[in-house]
Amino acid sequence: MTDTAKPDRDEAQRLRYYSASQWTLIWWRFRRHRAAMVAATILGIMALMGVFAEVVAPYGPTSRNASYLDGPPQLPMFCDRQGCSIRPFVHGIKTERDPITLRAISVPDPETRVYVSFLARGEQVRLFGVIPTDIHLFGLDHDKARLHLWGTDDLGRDVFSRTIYATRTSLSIGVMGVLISFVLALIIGGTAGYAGGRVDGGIQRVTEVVRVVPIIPLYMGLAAAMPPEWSTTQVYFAMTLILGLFGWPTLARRIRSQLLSIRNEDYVVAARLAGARPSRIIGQHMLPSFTSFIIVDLVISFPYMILSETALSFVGLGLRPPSVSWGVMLQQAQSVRVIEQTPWLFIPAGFVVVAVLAFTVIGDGLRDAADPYSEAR
Amino acid sequence: MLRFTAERFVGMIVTMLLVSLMVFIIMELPPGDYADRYAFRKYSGTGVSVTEADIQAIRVELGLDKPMLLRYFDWIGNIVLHGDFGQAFAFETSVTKVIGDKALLTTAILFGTLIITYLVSIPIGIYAAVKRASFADYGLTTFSYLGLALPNFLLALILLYFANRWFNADIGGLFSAEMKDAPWSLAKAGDLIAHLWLPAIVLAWSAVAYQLQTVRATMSDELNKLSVTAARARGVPETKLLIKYPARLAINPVVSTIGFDVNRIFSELPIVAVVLGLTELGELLLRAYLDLDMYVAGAILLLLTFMIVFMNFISDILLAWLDPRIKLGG
Amino acid sequence: MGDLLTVENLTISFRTDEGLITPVQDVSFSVQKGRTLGLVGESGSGKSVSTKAVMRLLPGSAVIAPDTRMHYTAKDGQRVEVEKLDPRSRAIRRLRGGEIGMIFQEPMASFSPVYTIGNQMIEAIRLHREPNKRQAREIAIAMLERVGLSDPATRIDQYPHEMSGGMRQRAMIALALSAGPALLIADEPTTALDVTIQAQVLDLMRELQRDLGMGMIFITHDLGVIAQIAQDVAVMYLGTIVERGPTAEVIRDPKHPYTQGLLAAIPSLDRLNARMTPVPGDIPSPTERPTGCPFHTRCVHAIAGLCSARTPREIAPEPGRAVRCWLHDEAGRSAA
Amino acid sequence: MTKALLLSGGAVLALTLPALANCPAVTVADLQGLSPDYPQQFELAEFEAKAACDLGFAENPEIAALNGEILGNGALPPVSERLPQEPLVVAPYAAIGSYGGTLTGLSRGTESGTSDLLSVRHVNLVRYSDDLQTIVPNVARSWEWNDDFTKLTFTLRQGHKWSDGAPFTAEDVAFWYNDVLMNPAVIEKAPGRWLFDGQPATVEAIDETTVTFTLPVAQPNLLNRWAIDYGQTFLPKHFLGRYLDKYNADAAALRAAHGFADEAEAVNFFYGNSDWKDVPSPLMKDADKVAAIGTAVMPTLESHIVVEENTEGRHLVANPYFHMVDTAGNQLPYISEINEEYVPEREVVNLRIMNGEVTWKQQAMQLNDFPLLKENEGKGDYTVALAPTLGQSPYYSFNRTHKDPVLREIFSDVRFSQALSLGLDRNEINEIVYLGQGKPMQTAAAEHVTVPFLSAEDLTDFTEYDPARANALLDEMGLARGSDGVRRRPDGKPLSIRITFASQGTASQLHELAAGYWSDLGIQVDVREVTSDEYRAAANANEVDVLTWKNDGVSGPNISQDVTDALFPGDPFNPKGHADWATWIETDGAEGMEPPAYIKRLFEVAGAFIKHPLGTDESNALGAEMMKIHLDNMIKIGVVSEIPEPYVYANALKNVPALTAKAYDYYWTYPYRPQQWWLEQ
Repeated sequence: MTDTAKPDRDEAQRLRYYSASQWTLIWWRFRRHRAAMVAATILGIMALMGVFAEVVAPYGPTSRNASYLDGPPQLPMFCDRQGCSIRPFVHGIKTERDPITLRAISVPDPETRVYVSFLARGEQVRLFGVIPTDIHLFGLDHDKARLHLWGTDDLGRDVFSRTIYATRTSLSIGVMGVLISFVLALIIGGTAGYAGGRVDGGIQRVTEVVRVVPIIPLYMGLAAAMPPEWSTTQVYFAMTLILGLFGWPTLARRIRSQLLSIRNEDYVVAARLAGARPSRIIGQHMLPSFTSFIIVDLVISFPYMILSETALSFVGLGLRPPSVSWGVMLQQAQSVRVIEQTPWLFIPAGFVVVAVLAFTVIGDGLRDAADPYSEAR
Repeated sequence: MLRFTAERFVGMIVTMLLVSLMVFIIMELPPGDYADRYAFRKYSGTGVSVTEADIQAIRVELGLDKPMLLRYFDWIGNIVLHGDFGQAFAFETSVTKVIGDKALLTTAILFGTLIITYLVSIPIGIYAAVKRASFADYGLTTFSYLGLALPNFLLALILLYFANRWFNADIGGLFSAEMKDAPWSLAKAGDLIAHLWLPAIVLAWSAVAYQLQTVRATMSDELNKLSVTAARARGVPETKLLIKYPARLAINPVVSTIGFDVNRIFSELPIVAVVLGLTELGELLLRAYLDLDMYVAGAILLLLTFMIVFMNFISDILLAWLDPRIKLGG
Repeated sequence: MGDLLTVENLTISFRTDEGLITPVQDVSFSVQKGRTLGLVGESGSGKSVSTKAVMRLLPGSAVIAPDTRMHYTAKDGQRVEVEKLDPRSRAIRRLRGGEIGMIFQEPMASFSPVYTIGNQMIEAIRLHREPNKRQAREIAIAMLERVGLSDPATRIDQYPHEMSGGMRQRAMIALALSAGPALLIADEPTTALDVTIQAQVLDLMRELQRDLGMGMIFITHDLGVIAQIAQDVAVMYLGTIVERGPTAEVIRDPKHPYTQGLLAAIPSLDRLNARMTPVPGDIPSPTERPTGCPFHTRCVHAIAGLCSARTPREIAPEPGRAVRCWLHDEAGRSAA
Repeated sequence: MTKALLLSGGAVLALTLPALANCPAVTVADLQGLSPDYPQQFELAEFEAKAACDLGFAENPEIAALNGEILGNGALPPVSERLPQEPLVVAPYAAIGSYGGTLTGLSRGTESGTSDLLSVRHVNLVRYSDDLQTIVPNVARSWEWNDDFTKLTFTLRQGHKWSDGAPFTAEDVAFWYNDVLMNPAVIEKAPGRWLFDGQPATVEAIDETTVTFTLPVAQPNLLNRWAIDYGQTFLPKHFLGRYLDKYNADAAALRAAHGFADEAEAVNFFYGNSDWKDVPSPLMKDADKVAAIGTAVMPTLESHIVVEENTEGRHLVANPYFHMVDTAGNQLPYISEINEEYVPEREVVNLRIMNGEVTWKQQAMQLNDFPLLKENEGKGDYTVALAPTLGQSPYYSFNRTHKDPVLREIFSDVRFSQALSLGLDRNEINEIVYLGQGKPMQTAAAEHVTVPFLSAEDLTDFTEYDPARANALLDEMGLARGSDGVRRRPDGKPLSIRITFASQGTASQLHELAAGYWSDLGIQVDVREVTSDEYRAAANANEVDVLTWKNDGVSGPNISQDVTDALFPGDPFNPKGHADWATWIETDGAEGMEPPAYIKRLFEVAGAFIKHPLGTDESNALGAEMMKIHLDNMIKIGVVSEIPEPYVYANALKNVPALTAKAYDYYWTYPYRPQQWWLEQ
C-alpha cells in the first residue's frame, strides 16, 4: 500500500519541482540556506522596528530624561531584595554628581520598584507621521520614571529609542541609495550592453573613471559641496543621492556584460528583427534572464551604502543632528570618554555590524540560490 | 607582452586624464570659493573691515575669477609640466610643500597595509579552502565577515584606545617625538613601522576580509578542478600540488584586484586617519574639504586616484605575466 | 599473465548533508597485464568513482568499506594493498602516475592553464622516472612525438589553450604515459571529441597499449567503443557491476536486461532507420537508491515481489562470466 | 610666622654662605621679607638694593647647543653680556628651578589653537600680574602717561637684545608702527585697532630706550592692550628694515637675492601680515627660501624661538638673549625646548594627556572631558584643574538686520528675545552641558567679574524657566500657533529659525537642548553644525538667523580700550553681526540699514566710554548705560556664565600656580610667567 503511495508523492514533488518558476526555485533553495534565513529574519525584524519606530521606541529620538544623564542600561528584573514579582520591574534612579570628578553617577534606589508594562501608554506620536497614538510596545507604568533598556546619552536621551529611529534612517538611506544606483546602473549598463561597439567603449571609459576614484573621498567631496544652509531633510536626500550616484559602476558592468553575452542569442535577435523597441527588448527579453544576479548584486551593495553613510556621518560630512542615524549616533560616541565611561553608546555599532553581516550573508545565500548549478556542485 | 603593456599604458594615461577632469569638477562643486576665507584670515584681528571689493581683489590675485575650463587647463598644465599643484590657501604655501612627505607616508601606509593584507589573506584563504567546512574554516570566515561589517573607524577607535591603555603604545601620528624631525635613517624607518602597524591593521582588516573570501572561494573552486585531480593522479606531492596548481591560480583574482584594494584602502584612509590622529594625505584631505582648500583636496584626490590607476596598471601587467591566457585575449 | 589489479568488494560511501549515500556497492573486477578492461555504464553509475578509489583520489567525505580489497602488483613485482595505504603517503604517490596513469574526459580541464604542456610532463617524469631536467625534457618530447603530435619540440613549450582539442587529448595521453605507468585508467577520454578524432584517439590508445604492454581500464558509457578497444567488459548500474565477462561474449550474448538495453541503444548502420530502443526510464538519483535489485525500477523483466525486495548475488552462468540478476539465479530465486 | 620666615631665610643664607654678597633665592611663596614694587618681580637694581646683595648670573648649561639650532645665530657671548644691563628679576612661584627638559604641548594646526603655546613664550611691553588687577613691567621697565592720556612714554631696558644678539631699541617700536603698520607699501590697509578715531598715533623713538605714543584722542585705558594683547608692538628694524628702500640703499638687490618681489612680500614672509606672530612661520611657507636667506624666523624677544616647523608641528628652543633672570640670577627660561605638535583630533589629545605625554594644555579643553581626565590623573601623572573662564558665556543673539524683513521684524521685537530667554531651562542646560558648574545668567557686553559697572544681580532678568510666560509673550506678539502647533509669522509662513553654530564656540548639546525648548514654544528650530570658519563667514555675511558664540574680549582690560566686542559687527573672528548698522553709522546714513535709536545711542556711549579711565565715575556711568542698552533690549540672550574650564599640566612641571583665569582676555598663560616654569627631571 505504502509502496505505491510513496512514489506518487515523490512524483508529485518532482513535478512541482520541474514546473516551479525560477523564483520559486530560488526561494526553495534559499530557504535551505540556514544562515541566510536567520539573517533575513533579523533584517526583517530590524526593518519592522524601523517602520514602526514610533511604536517600538518607548520615547522620541530627542526626548530627554534630565534626571538620568549618561545613565547605564537598566535591565528589567523579576527579583530583588524585597522578593520576586511576575511582572518585570526596574528600580527607581537618581543622578548624583561626584564632587571631585564631577561625573554624573546614577544611583538606583532599591526601595522603589517601577513596573514594566507592555503596550503602555506614553508619549503622543504619529505612526508613519499620520496615525496618532500613544501606545508604545513597552514602557513603565509610572508617569515620571522612564525605562532605558540601553541607557541614555549625555543629554539623557534613550539610546534604545534613538537606535530604533536611527535604524529607520540608516536602512532607508541604504534602500534609497541602492535604488538610485540600480536605476543608474540599469540605464548606463543597459545602454552599453545593448548598443555595444563604440557607445559601449565610451561608457566603459567613464565607468572606469568612476570606479577608480576612491569612494569615500569622493563622497566627502560631494558632501562638502552641499550648501551649508540646507536643512536636515535636504541633507538626507542629498546623501541618498550621493551614495546612489556613485554606487552604480559594479552593477552597470554586470548588466552590460550579461547583456553583451546574450545580445546575439536567438530570441533576442528574433525580437529585434520583429521590430521591438530597444527598451522593450532589454526589459522584456534580456533582463529577466539574469534578474536573479542583479538582485544578488543589489543585496551585496547594501552594506557599502550603510557603511558609507555611517562613515560620512561619523566624520561630520554626512547627516547631522538632530537627524538620527547610526552614523550620527556613533559620531557622538567617538570619544575616549564614551569608551571608558559610557560604552553603551556604542550599541548602534552592533546594529551596523549585524545589518552589514546580515546583508552579506543574505547575499551569499541568494547567490547560491540563484546559481542554477549550485546543487550540482 | 610589450604590445600588451603599451596598450595598457595608453589606457592608463587616458583614464588619468579623464579622472583629472572629474576631480577638477568635484573641486569646483562646493559653493563659494576660498577668497572670502582668505580675506578673513588675512585681516582677522587687525580691525580692518573686509569689503566685497577686497574679496574680489583676492579672487583675482588667486586666479579664482577665470572661467572654469581655463582654470582646469591651467591646473592640469602646471601639474604635468611643472609638477606644481597650485596654492595651499590654508597653509599659505604651495600644495606640493603641504603634501610633500605625506605622500611618502601615505605610500608607506598603503604598502604596509597591502603587505599585511596579502600575507594574511592568501595563506589563510588557502588554508580555509583546504580545510573547508571545518571549525577553523568557520572561525576564519566569521572573523573575516566581522572585518567586513565592523566600521573601520570604530575599529580604529577601539584599537587606539586599547593599544594606548594596555600597551601604552605611542599613538597619534606616524613618528615618535624624537624621530619626527630627524632625517631619514634606519632608526626612523623602524620608528615608522612601529607606528604603522595600528593604521595598517585597521585598514588591512577589511581588505583581508575581502581577499580572504576571494582566495577561499577561488581556491575551493580550483581544488575541485580536474587539473588538480589530474596532477594528484600523477603522484605530485600534496603540498607542492596545492601550491603549484590551485594556489597559483587562486592568487590570480587577488592580483587582478590590487587596484581595488588600493581603492578601498584609500577610501577608508581619511576616516581612519582622523580617528588615529595620523597626519597623512587622508587626514589632510578631510581637513582640506572642511576648509574648502580645494587645490589641496584636488591634488590629494588626484594623487590617490593616480596611484590607484597606476596600481591597476601594475595589476594588469602582473596578471598577464601570471596567467598566460590573458595576453592572447588582449 | 597475472592480475595487475584486483578489486574485490569495493564499497564507497559519501557523507553528505542528506546523510550517507553509497554510489558504489560491492564492486569486484580485475585487470590483467596487457589487457583492457572496459567499464561501461550510464553517468552516475559509479565507474569514475570506482577507479578514483583505486588511485585513492576520493575526497575526504568518502568512506571505503572495511572489507574492500584492492591489490595492485607493481612493476617490480611487489604486491600493494592499496586500500591500506594512507592517501597522503609516499607509497600511494609512487603508485599514482608512476604505476597507474590516468587520463580524463576533458583534456583542457585536466591541464593547468598556467603551465606549459612540457612543464607538467617534465614534472611527472622527474617525479617517477628521470630526475635530470634536460633528460626529462627529452623523454617528454619523445612521448609527444609518440602520440603523434607534429613538431613536438615546439609543442612542448605551448600552453594548453594554444592547442586544438584533439592535440590536447593526445598531449594528455602523452602526459599520462610520460611517467611510464603499467596500468592506464582512461576515464571517457573520447567523449568530448568529435567522431573522426575520437576514432583516431581510440586507435592511438589501442596501439599504445599494445606497444607498451600496459594494462588499461577504459571507462565509457558507449558499449560500441568498448567493443573496439576492450578485451573484457564490466557493466555498471547504480554502483554495482551487473554483468562482466569477455567483451565478445558479453556483446554476443548479454545476460542482464540492462546490458541488453545498452546494446540495443547502440546506433548501427544496419538499424539506422529502426527506432532506437534505449533503456526506458530515468536513472534514479543516488539518494533514492531502490531497494532490492537496483535495476528493477526500469527492468521489463522484473519479477514482482522479488526484484524490488532482495538484492541478487553475483553468479557465473558460464565460465569466465558473471551476472547479478534473479533471472539467471534460479537457485537463489527458489531459496527466496 | 616671622620666625619661620627668618629660619628659612637663614637656611638659604647658610647654604649660600661662602659667597656672602649672593642674593637670597626669593620665591613668591617665600619673599623673605622683601616687598617688590610690582608683584612677584623686581628690577635688578631694586632687587639688589632691597636684598642688599650683588646678583651674579648663571645660564642654562645647554644654551650653546640650543643656540646652535637657531639658524643664523653666531657664537654666544657670556650670559652677562647677553642680558640687558637691567634684566627683569622674577621671583619664581615655589622654588628656584633647574634647567633643561622639553615642554610638549598640542595644538590643532599651524594656525588654529596655537595661542595656548604662543602665550607660553609671549612677551610684551607690559603684563598683567596674576591678580589680573596690576599691570607690571616686562619688556618695558616703566611707562608714563601725560595728564590727558594722549601721550604714553615707555622706557625700555638698556642693553636689551633680540634673539640674534642685535640690540633692541626704541627704534624697533617706532619701526613696527611707522614702517610696517602704517606703511601702505607693506600693509595696504592700516589695521583699525591701531587707529584712534580713525587717526594714526605718532610713535617716536626719543632715544635708545625711550619711545612715545602720541595719540590723537585720549586713550586712558590703552596700556591694557600691551598687557593682554597677542600682538607685539615691536619688530626687528635691523632685520626687516634691510628689505626697505628707506633704510637700505641696496634693498632692491637684497630682495631680489632672497626672492621677494617687493617690500610687502619680504616683510610679510616673516611678519605674516598681522601682529598674529609667525604663524605659519617662514619655515612652513617656503623652507628653501629660508635656507637661502640663512634665517628661519625673524629675531624675537620671546622666551623661546621657532627653529623648525612642518605640518606635523614645530620645535622651539630657549632664547639665549632673554631678558629675565630668577632671583638667584639664573637666566630664564628654565625649560630648554618646546615641542608643539599639531594634533587636531580631540580624542587623541585626551589619550595623550591620559598617557602622560603632554606637559601643558589649556586651550580648547572642554569641561565635559573633565571627569575622564580627572579619573586618569594618577595614571598619566598629571594634574587637571578647573579655572574660571572670564567672559566665555554662551549667548544667542537674534539677527535684527536679517535679510528676510519678516524675520527682521520679529527678531527686532524685544519680546521675542525675552520669550525665548524665558523658554530656556538654564538649570537643566547647566546640569547637562556644564556639569552643573556654571551659573544661569544673562549676558551683557562686559564680563561682570572684571568691571565695576556690572554685577551678577543685573543679569537675572528673564533667566527663570517660564514657558507659560514665554508663550504669553509670543501670543501677544501675534505669532499664533497653527494646527500643527507651529507658530505662524505675519505672512502666514511657519515660524522657522535655524541655529548655525560651530562647536569651537558653543557646545552642540546646548543647541540641541535649546532647539527642544524653543520647539516647545511653537517655533520650528533647525540646528546645523558647521566649522568655525563657515560660521564666521556666514555671520559676517549676515546669513545667520541667530548669532551664537561665547563672549570674548569683554573683560575690563579689553573692553576699556577696545569696545569692538560690545558693538557691531564685532571682530570678524568673533562676529556680532548687524554689520549694516555699523555701515549706516560710518557712512552717516548713506549706506547700510538705519539702526534703532538704542543702537545709535550705544555707539555714542561706547565712543565716550573708551575715553575715560576704567573705574572712574564717568566710565562707570557710561559703562552702566552701555550694559543697560544691551540688557533692556536683550540684544544677547545669555545662557550660563562663570563656567570653569579644565587645564592640564604634567606633575613634573613646577612653579605652576593655580590659574586665576583661563581666558584669552588675559592671553592665557601670560599672567602666570611660564618662563619660570621648570621640569623636574
